[in-house]
Amino acid sequence: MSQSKWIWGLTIGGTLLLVLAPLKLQSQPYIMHIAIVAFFYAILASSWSLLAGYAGQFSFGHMAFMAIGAYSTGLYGKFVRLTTAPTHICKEIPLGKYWLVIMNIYGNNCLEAGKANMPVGTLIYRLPAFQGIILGALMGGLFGLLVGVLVLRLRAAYLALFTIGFSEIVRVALNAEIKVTDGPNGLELAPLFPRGVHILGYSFAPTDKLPPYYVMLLLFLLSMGIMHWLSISRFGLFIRSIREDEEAAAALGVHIIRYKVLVFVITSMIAAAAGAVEAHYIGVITPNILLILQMSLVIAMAVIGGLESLLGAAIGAIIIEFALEFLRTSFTIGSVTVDMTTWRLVFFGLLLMITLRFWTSGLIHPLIQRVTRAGVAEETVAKRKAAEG
Amino acid sequence: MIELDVNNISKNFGGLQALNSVTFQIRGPELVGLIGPNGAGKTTLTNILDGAIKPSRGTVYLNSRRIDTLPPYQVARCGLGRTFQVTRAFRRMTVLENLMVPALAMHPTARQRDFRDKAMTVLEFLTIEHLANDYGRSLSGGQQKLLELGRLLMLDPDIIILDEPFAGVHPKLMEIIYEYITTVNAQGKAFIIISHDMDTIFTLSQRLLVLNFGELIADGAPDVVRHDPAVIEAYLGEEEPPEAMEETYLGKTEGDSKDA
Amino acid sequence: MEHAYYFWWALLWIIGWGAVGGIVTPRIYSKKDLDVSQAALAGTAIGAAGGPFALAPLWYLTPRLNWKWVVVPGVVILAIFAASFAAADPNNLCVTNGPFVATQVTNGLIVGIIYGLMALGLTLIFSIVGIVSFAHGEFYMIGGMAVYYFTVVWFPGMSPFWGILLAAALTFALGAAFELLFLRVMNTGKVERPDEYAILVTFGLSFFLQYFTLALVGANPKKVQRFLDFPAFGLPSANHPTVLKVTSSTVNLFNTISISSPRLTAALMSLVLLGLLLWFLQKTWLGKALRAVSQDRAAAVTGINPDTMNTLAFGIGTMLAGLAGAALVQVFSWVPWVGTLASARGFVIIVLGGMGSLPGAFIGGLIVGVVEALGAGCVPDPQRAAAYIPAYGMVILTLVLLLKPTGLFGREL
Amino acid sequence: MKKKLLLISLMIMILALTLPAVTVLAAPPTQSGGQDYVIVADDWLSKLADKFLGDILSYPAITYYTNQKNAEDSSYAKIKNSDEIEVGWKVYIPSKEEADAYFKKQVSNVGAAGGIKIGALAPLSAPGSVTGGTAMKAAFEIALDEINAAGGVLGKPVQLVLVDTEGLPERGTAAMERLINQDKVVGVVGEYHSAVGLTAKEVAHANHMPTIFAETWNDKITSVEYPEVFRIAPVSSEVAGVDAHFIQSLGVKSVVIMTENTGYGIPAAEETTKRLADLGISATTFSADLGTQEFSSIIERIKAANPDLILVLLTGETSYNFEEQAAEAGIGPQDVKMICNQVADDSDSFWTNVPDGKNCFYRRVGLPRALYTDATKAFVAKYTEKTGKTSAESYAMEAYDSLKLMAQAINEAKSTDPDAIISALEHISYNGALGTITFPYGTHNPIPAGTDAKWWHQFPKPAITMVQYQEKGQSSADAAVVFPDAYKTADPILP
Repeated sequence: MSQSKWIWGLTIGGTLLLVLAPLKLQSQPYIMHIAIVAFFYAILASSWSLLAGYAGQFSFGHMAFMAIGAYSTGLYGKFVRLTTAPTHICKEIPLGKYWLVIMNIYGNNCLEAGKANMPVGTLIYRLPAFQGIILGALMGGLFGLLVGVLVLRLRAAYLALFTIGFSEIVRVALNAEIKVTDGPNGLELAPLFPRGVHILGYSFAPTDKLPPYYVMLLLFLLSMGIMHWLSISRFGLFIRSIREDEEAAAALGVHIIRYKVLVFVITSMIAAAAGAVEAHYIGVITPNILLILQMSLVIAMAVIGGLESLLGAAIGAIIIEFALEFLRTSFTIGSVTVDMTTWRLVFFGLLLMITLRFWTSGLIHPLIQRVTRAGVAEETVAKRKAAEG
Repeated sequence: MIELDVNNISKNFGGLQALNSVTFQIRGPELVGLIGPNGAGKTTLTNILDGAIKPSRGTVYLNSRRIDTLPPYQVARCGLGRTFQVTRAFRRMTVLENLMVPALAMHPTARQRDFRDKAMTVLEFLTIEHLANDYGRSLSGGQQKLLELGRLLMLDPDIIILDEPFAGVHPKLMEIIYEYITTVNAQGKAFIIISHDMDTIFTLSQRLLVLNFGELIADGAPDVVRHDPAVIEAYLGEEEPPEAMEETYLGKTEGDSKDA
Repeated sequence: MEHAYYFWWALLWIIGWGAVGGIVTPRIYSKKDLDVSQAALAGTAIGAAGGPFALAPLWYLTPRLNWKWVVVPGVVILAIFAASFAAADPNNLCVTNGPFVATQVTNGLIVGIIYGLMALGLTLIFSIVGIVSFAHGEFYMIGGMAVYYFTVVWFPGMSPFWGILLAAALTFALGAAFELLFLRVMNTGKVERPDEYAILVTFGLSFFLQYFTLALVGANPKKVQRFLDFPAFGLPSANHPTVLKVTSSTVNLFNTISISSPRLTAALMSLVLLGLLLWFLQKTWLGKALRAVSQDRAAAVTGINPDTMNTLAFGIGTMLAGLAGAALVQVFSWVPWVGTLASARGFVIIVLGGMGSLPGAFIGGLIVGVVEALGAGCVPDPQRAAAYIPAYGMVILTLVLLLKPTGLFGREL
Repeated sequence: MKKKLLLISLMIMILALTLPAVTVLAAPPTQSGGQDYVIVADDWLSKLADKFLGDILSYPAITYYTNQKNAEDSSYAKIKNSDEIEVGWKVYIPSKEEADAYFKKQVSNVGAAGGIKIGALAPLSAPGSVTGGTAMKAAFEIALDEINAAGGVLGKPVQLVLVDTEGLPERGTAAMERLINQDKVVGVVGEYHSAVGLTAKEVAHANHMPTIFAETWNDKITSVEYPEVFRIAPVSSEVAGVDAHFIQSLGVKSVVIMTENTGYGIPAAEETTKRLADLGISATTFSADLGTQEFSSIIERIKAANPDLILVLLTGETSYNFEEQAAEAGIGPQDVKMICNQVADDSDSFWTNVPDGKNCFYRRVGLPRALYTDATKAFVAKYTEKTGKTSAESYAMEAYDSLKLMAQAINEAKSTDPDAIISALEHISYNGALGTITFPYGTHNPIPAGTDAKWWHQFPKPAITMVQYQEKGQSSADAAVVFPDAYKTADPILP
């Protein structure tokens, strides 16, 4: 079982690396920024690989769940306040000494108008971003449940088309409902830590990268942990059996409806949570994040990393995010100058096709598998020899 | 005591009457053969027993519990397991994982390692223990059939329905399957076996059900059924004696769709 | 909207009772041991149309259901929809102005025909190769680009006819080459999950083609001059063209409905191509062979190699997309990303018409064309009307997939 | 082992990706010779710089040395922002030699990396406007050649780091982060999309990075009054004002605005509607997604509304689609007064895509042709030669000017210190393709009460004219200027 020690060692080593690296990289906010975005994509790609690779549900609506998470927390921050006095105009819910004020979505800002009714010294709180993120994850899960139930009967191309349709409807609605979502301008969100972070004698400004890095890293490790645990537990076994053959799985006692819906709910929640954190970090979320192009990026990351491997997809996403970022410059071969701003996506599309065609299980996953299955293969060979001998 | 009660099952597909008022019972660990010409309704019947499709009329009770209204996974948990005409191993899961699916599905709080020993015993019994960590897709067709039988042992049902267990199987594997059926039957499980391999089915089963055009035309011991005029009529209708069916049919089963 | 609530309540009624009907009816039918194949759809339709007043007798009497039980309530639903809309917004042009509606519908039908051509290729590929090509829009884009480059840039003065032919040849060759390189492997059984492989690999192709074209030709919009200048005449007479007035750029019917000539040319071209395609599939040996393969791959008649048929079908499918692009490059300004919206619309159409059905694609195109035209024409808030255009089709798509995944003319799943 | 090595090498690869070289800046020599000074009321650092060092632009040296002293001796103040000093602070005023040493060090720091780096933003891939981005790129290249041909800035060659923003706000953040922290640019110029500008300005502010926005019209970009943010593009609301006055001059009563569903289109339509309402003109807005091809339903509705004038705020190929389809449906520029989109200025592209576009009005930003300065003429000549277009779009001119402006500001600042550059920009008078650019309102001349905050660091007088294609196939160079009267070359042809 030496390989399992290796795996544990590498996992812990990798985690430590990710935790400690920013201490060295603090002075490089650009690298930190890419790292945060890379984790964001890694969460999306690995949760998509759980949905598509493990459970076989090729959904193109993953970014829609992400956006639902982001917009939920954004709207929560935009329209909900906690005050120490009632406005008497807005919809408000008394909570002990406080009032939860829900501003009217259409029409005037009732909180501004309501200030006239509030005594001097009234405090108005924006609710913390973390509440919004949890709300976002829950909304993502709710929509995941809805979509999961609706797509139960649909397979392959039908499922892909339905989820594209869902994603487009969400995008168009976010674009068109300007009064609520601020439309194409994008919804602005407060930073994760509006007052900065003060811990152990260190202070970080709201714009510093270190706190959001750790928040995103935590979410990444947490979701990887949850998904890994799920994938090796009965859940993983069942969703893979559903992927392989729904009817056979059902005939063997697997509650296919429950697990199919569940996998949608879980992956949607993870995507939504990632979207919510990312939106707070960037400070703005626009409906353009739902363009099919963005979804194809996530799909390509998962495919190139390894569709049937959470870790492969995550590493694939991180490498591709860094690569795409660093490829944004032109290079010259001899007399030909290649402008990578346009060509990088051409090569990227080509890489996606070629990976699919010739390396079905991705480029990263086989490397991981060689380590994890090395001992197993030896064991099998030994047994087979024994059986033949 | 195993009790299966199939009462007046009928099934229409659009205008087509696939099954017409089929009734039979199974009491105890019987070994029942189900035969009939192509399109007689055998697969429809198994699909109804398994819960994959709902009958138009009629009821099915297993151990006094009505199962025709239940979805397949609940039917499986009630104690009815089946294989499919075309083998349906989970191709990109290891053999061991294949076996774990029904084991865990039956035991909601159990964990994989609780069943490892049992799974290895089952694989040994089926002589494929050396393939435990191989992927399903790397197995030969016959080995995949064995794998399906292994999964049924892990499911541990009262009644096992085997759909064409002998079709396209190497003679050596056929022996293993044969032994599997008799051994497991001796351990107290009832079997319903669908087969076109007349020789085998006639020697193997204790009782034969014969379907023709959706009707149950005979139900009895093999020797009785062999000489039943209705059965001879049904097979002679195709101008071929029962024994000769095997070769002409076997060639076709591979490409046959599961809903045939 | 003055009385918007009329409309929203009607919609709520339709959706709510539709859902009740769709969920409960099949259970009641199966309890009574009746045929349930139409129960969900008919239950939804009847519930949405009549609510409890229709569902109660339906559940009590449980008549044998057929397509009439879907169509009649469908008409009633449309009527309720239209009536509540009229009540909600009595001053809307779609309510008060007949010629306006007629013009919108005509416009919708004309563009619908063109959409249909685009979707024909997609559905043809599905029926024979068995996959949905996500790169279809890019072949459409390439078709238009090719006509522009052949007739305007490389060989100025070349007749558009030859430009179209060359574009067709190019898209056919590209499609066939892609099939040989990337899709043929699916037939060998080496690909574990062929359906998903096909989705992803065509997705990659679409990505590749779009950015490749962008890198090559840049982002400047391109357009080809109209292919045909119509001769000017009028009916009943040139001086009093009350029925029909044709100028070089427009055709005007009854002085109300005007259709621009590039559009009409494109629509006529689509009809001709549809005819040619049907003739090819029905009358020629190759077409019959293609249909045979689409019916049953395994039962390939002697002398037909299904692999070759796949390549051919994929090539013809992409060629149809290219031809649709070639027809439209004189109507719309052409940029490398025109395919994205077009392929999304193509998906809507083939799902609506039934995947794999040629008449379905054509009629689906007409329906989508009219729905988009009426949607953009009637939604009261002008700021939302056009902004929601991409959503109208997607709403159709999701509804069809939920209620009747086989579409209007599809085979059973 | 081999397999494990593979995985380890993979990890190392990731490690290598995340650990780029860290450059350490050496501090300039600290020698005494200066003096301490306690701030009194009405002091500005630049005023002190002028008094003690003889150059108002030398104040960054005061900031720098004071902060140096603060590190050793907390009785000195810590100056976070040179514009915000308080009475009673103790600052250190360096000697002339120290100040010079500081500026030399600044220059050589930058020079050590091979040249002075200026960052540029432009959308070069979808969903951004690639048309706009590529035009801006060409203009940047021309400006860069000119700057370096003239000896660069501060005696060093200029390197341009152009980053694609894809028109996405989140990419705007990333691009700015990269320019500032990775490429260590000394200033940022450019950008086309307002939505990107809105997020980019936040990064610029957080990092105190002088930034000149080229084609981002959104009012908010300047109205937040960030000291770092300048803009030479017109303000959206002012453009709306020009449109409105032109529309009024045509005697129009009802207008339909066809706008795009973007961060540019929606606010622009709202502002124009407001301005028109002030003038007693009613307006209805229709909006469509960018990339919409099929407009016939909308056009029928516009037809039914029977407006006196149609204003097209769609951009790119979407505007061409609308304009041509409107013409085909009988409400084109020859039937109804139509203000086409400003992209019509690329006349080749316009006539290819809108053959029935005769009599189109369009708004042109930048000097009218008759008033072209030598700089404008020179730029247009180079630009048309480089791109093969018939004229230079306003955003190309703005891109060109933004880069040259930044170069001139650095030269005048004699330093790459952000405060110095900002101060130089506030006092600049630059002659370029758009005319003479100045920024009247800023730290040294706060916006007076009653004046809108949008004028902060804003080039107030980008010339905006209304032009009309009066003949089919006309080049934009020959198109008639019809508004305002000051620039008029011909009367508008009205349908």
